[in-house]
Amino acid sequence: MSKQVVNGKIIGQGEIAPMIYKMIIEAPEVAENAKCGQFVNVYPESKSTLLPRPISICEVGETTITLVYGVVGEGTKEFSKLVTGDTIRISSALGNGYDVQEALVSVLVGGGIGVPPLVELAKHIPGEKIAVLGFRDEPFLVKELENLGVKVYVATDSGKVGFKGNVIELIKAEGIKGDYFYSCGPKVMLKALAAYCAEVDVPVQVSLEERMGCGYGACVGCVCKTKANTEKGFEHKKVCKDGPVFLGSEVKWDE
Amino acid sequence: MSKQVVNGKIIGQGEIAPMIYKMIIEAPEVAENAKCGQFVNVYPESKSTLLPRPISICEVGETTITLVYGVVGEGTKEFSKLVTGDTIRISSALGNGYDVQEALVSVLVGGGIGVPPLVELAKHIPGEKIAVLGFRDEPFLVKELENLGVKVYVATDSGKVGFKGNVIELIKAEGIKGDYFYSCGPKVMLKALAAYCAEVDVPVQVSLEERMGCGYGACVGCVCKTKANTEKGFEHKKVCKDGPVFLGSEVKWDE
Amino acid sequence: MSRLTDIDQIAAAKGIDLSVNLAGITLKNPITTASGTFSPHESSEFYDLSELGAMITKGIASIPWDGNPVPRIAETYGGMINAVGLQNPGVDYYIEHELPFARKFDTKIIANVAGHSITEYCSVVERLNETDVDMLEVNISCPNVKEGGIGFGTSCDMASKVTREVKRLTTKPIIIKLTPNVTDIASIAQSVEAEGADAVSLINTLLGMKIDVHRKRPVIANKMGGFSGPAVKPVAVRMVYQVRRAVNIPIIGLGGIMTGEDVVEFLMAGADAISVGTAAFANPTAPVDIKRELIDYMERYGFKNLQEIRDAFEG
Amino acid sequence: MSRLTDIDQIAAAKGIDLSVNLAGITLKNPITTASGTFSPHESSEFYDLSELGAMITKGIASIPWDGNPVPRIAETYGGMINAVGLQNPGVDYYIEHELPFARKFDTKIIANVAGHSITEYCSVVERLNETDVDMLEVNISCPNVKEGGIGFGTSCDMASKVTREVKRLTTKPIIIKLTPNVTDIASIAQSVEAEGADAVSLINTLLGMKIDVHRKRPVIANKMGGFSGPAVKPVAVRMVYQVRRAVNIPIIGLGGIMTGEDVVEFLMAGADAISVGTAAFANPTAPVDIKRELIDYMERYGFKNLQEIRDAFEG
Ligand SMILES: Cc1cc2nc3c(=O)[nH]c(=O)nc-3n(C[C@H](O)[C@H](O)[C@H](O)COP(=O)(O)OP(=O)(O)OC[C@H]3O[C@@H](n4cnc5c(N)ncnc54)[C@H](O)[C@@H]3O)c2cc1C
Ligand SMILES: Cc1cc2nc3c(=O)[nH]c(=O)nc-3n(C[C@H](O)[C@H](O)[C@H](O)COP(=O)(O)OP(=O)(O)OC[C@H]3O[C@@H](n4cnc5c(N)ncnc54)[C@H](O)[C@@H]3O)c2cc1C
Ligand SMILES: Cc1cc2nc3c(=O)[nH]c(=O)nc-3n(C[C@H](O)[C@H](O)[C@H](O)COP(=O)(O)O)c2cc1C
Ligand SMILES: Cc1cc2nc3c(=O)[nH]c(=O)nc-3n(C[C@H](O)[C@H](O)[C@H](O)COP(=O)(O)O)c2cc1C
Ligand code: FES
Ligand code: FES
Repeated sequence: MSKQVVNGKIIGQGEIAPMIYKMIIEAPEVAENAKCGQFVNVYPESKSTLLPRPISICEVGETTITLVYGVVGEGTKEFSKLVTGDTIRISSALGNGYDVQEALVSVLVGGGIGVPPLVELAKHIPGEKIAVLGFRDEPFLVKELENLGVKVYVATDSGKVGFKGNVIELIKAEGIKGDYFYSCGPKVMLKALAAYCAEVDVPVQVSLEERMGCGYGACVGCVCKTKANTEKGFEHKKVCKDGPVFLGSEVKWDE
Repeated sequence: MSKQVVNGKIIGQGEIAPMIYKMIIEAPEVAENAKCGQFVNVYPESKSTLLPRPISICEVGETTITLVYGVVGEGTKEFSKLVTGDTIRISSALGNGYDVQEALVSVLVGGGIGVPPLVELAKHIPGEKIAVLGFRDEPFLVKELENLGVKVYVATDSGKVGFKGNVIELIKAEGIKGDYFYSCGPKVMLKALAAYCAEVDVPVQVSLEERMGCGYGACVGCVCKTKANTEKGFEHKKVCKDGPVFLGSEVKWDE
Repeated sequence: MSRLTDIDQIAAAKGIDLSVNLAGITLKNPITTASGTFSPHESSEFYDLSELGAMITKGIASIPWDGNPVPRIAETYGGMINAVGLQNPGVDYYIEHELPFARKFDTKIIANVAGHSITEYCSVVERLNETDVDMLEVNISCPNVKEGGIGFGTSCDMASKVTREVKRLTTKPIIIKLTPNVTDIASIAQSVEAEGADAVSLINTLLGMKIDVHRKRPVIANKMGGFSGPAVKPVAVRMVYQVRRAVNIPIIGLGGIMTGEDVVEFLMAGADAISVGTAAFANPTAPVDIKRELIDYMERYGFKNLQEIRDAFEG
Repeated sequence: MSRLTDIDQIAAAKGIDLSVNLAGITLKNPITTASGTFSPHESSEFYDLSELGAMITKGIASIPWDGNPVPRIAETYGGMINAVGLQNPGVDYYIEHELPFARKFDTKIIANVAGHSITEYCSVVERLNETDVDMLEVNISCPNVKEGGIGFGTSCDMASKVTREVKRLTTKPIIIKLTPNVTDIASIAQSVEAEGADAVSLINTLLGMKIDVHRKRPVIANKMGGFSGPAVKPVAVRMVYQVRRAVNIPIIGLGGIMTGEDVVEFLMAGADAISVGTAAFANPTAPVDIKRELIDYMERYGFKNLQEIRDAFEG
């Protein structure tokens, strides 16, 4: 019984950008075993929203974890209403996180609510670190990354802040280079990045999202296709258990 | 559009006996038209509890109504957690209340969570007033009735307070007499009281309970049988709309 | 009598047309009231019935029915069970005492027909044919009364037969209301279409049961009852989708509609109009609130009429 | 291997016997895991699998199945829809890699059998017959894969046929898992009983659909999927009640069980044992929490064994 669901205690919550919340949860049992790139299942109290909400771990403290999430539906709306002192049901850290590599220059590419896991990741990466972050309108977690010595480039769809365009365009425009890439964000972005990295022949680890049932590997609801020596040339891997981080080169993107 | 559902504002709530709560709600539109013996539908916020909870009006103020309710399930549990300043969805006052009669001595018989409507009723009754109240263990609303000049007799099942036994036994034991009876409480009590009143030939108005769908007369879910000149000797009347108060003599109790 | 209601004015101001043609009858909007969950007098105390596309009445039988013993109602997780047993005062009473009141409002009237036998269905249809109700909805599905239709709605043969017989007796459009408690709803829909049904409505209630583990008996006196409310919506949407692909006649979709977006879900699945049922218990003004939300949705996505919503669906 | 688990000790201390005899196999308690919602390795990370009466495996086919494209999961009001499509690594992989791990726990193993055809069902049963799994549950009902059984579970003839064929091939008790998407579940249950089924389990998922009104397409790639969770419980309880009155073989009841009191509801309706499915997504330790709640209930009402619960039911 290495895993559990605990009642974490909220020790801080605030809106860090429009509809983006940062929540700090006291949960020693979770913090103890949490690694960058892993996620926790957050369980809504409401009985009409049955399924857990997977949220990446943004930062790990001694006895705390920090989550940063966008309010997009019923579940995240419920979470956003909680205040300091309330409890929240969360699981142990789940999935395989990023596999941190030695590199001279590492590039962290994040899109929107895919940015959060890059913060904890940045703490563990050796060498020079560059982050390229894309947002619709309003950036967040930029300061947190800069404080960790990361050089941050920002792109927004609207051009409101930073470069107007997407992260791939920004990477090309700025001629950003690195010998290892890590990423998290929307699938279209990850796919384009994986193609770009293949082109420039640099490895990339991508953190995928998929709709989940159980969130811990029991239901086979959350699969992605990875290349394999099977008849059809792929196999289904569980995002929650075998991922969420995969090598860009092992994912079959065409689906 | 004489009726509506409003967001009442809770201006006070407290536990007045174990698991029995009194809630005072600021809702001028409701208070304005509320009569003794009517009830309001209280709508839980939780989406898993769809149906309204009918609760009798215990007291009517200028712009407020007071409800007294027992915590028995999901809905009433939710209500009990609300605090001053919260809003609560309630309907206009519904149903036909007590039809107050001239009498020298009126007897108000209440059982458990059937006691609350008797408080507002007592305010409108002329002449001498006696209340006979039955509880499992712990009486409530006794002071409120006494303050209205009502002579109160209490019975408890456990004998913890007052007479040990039920209200009918207490009425007989104390030789309580009156020329008009009003009652609210569990069906077994009402049935026994109606039989007793028939025996001593005194009229009684009883407030019935039944499981409701809509609570406003649309679904025909909440019927009771009343005597009628039909083939089978009864007709179904809606407790929420035609009641909840009926004459003891018109109800077909054998069901 | 014809005037713009409050919400119709909002729609008009936004250039949104909510109207729908249902078997030759034009409804001002797709919102109707599910049979048995609406009562003109009582509901009109909460909102202006002229806001409705149509009102669908409680089940009407040839003679008064007593209905079932109480308790008739149970609450379940996101839903409810009812076993009212089609209590109703009979068609003569309806025509004399209820129809005149309903006619005061600027909306269509769809009379829901109940029966224990084909003869009973027929006699109600004959009586209503003489009135000015706009359409008839024949309930071949209520699971509450053993003889109350369950046999008709669960076999293609019996469903065809009822349709055939009632069609003979009236020139008013006939809607057949289907039960979801079947293996293959599409083929039942095809059977009634083949016999000339002008529309179908679905779903009626699922057959459900709840046991009170403290009192150690079924919550409902009748043991089983009709299960409705938001809990059943996924079944209803699926069935509307299946039936849309099986027949060409219009569909009135219902089952668990609580919001304007739920209406959109049914329209995309293939419904022409919808009914609001159990939602009106959780919120007496649900039909008008839902209508307003539907307009909000259409404004947000720039839809000018209902057909645009249906056309936008990919699936 | 046989030892008292934490909760078994609690039951023993209270003099409560949770055991149940299921077609000759004794389960320590009535709590099993619904097929497809449980995985021995992953679930054992959250609780001691020896607490279970039995574990029921994911559907096992004769060869590996890829399952459906994603998204496979949608959430609904108090429920969910899945279209996993019976992804599984095949019976050989199961026997070699998964069964040995499962055997480490002190509980029975019920293997759930999937197939596109009678031949496929038979070949899985033949292979599993050679192993030490305790019982076989044949899923004739999964609605996700067109050829994956829907035809078998919805007709008495086909259900009989599958039962007859698999019964020939094994001495292990056969449980037939029934689909709720039928007009008359009692007659399907009678058909499989007549062919020698040792038990039935019900319900599998209802066929459901959800449409994303913002993306304007079905939420699930496969469009429709299996609808489960607390929302469906009233249908499940009703069907268990109906089947209990139609057959004499044991019933495993499931569909929306979230609490110990839900278990009691199924026992009173007529189930011999139960399975916990979707609840394990909302709470990974649901099976053990539910077991504890069942004991609490029994203590509160003075029940010493499960039969007393069933006997207390009036209805
Ligand atoms: C491994 C992983 C890590 C994630 N990390 C973060 C994070 O750090 N910050 C953040 O803001 N979001 C993150 N997400 C997305 C987040 O899980 C969804 O935004 C959230 O579940 C939406 O829940 P809701 O109730 O507000 O929305 P609803 O739309 O009401 O949710 C309904 C259902 O859909 C599921 N769902 C909805 N959107 C998504 C999605 N994009 N991916 C997977 N399931 C979804 C929900 O879990 C739920 O079952 C992550 C997703 C995954 C898979
Ligand atoms: C006209 C009328 C007046 C009432 N006045 C009061 C009052 O003043 N104070 C008070 O404490 N209680 C009163 N009750 C009873 C009260 O409505 C129920 O106790 C309450 O609805 C229970 O809700 P729950 O969610 O806590 O319980 P649950 O058991 O979870 O409720 C489940 C469902 O059963 C219904 N229900 C449960 N118990 C009853 C009941 N006894 N009568 C009718 N429906 C029920 C609920 O409305 C709901 O639909 C009254 C009932 C009626 C019909
Ligand atoms: C209390 C109640 C009574 C009903 N009575 C009828 C009826 O008389 N005739 C009928 O065709 N359907 C009847 N129904 C079924 C509804 O019209 C509707 O088909 C069903 O409730 C599903 O819709 P909903 O989930 O929106 O309620 C009744 C439903 C309820 C809840
Ligand atoms: C994700 C998922 C996968 C399932 N896979 C199977 C399966 O492989 N075989 C099977 O017989 N039933 C399968 N089922 C059905 C469940 O075993 C169960 O019958 C159904 O979910 C109802 O129970 P519940 O409401 O408690 O979940 C699956 C259900 C879910 C939710
Ligand atoms: S969500 Fe269940 S296996 Fe990933
Ligand atoms: S509760 Fe609907 S008519 Fe009384």
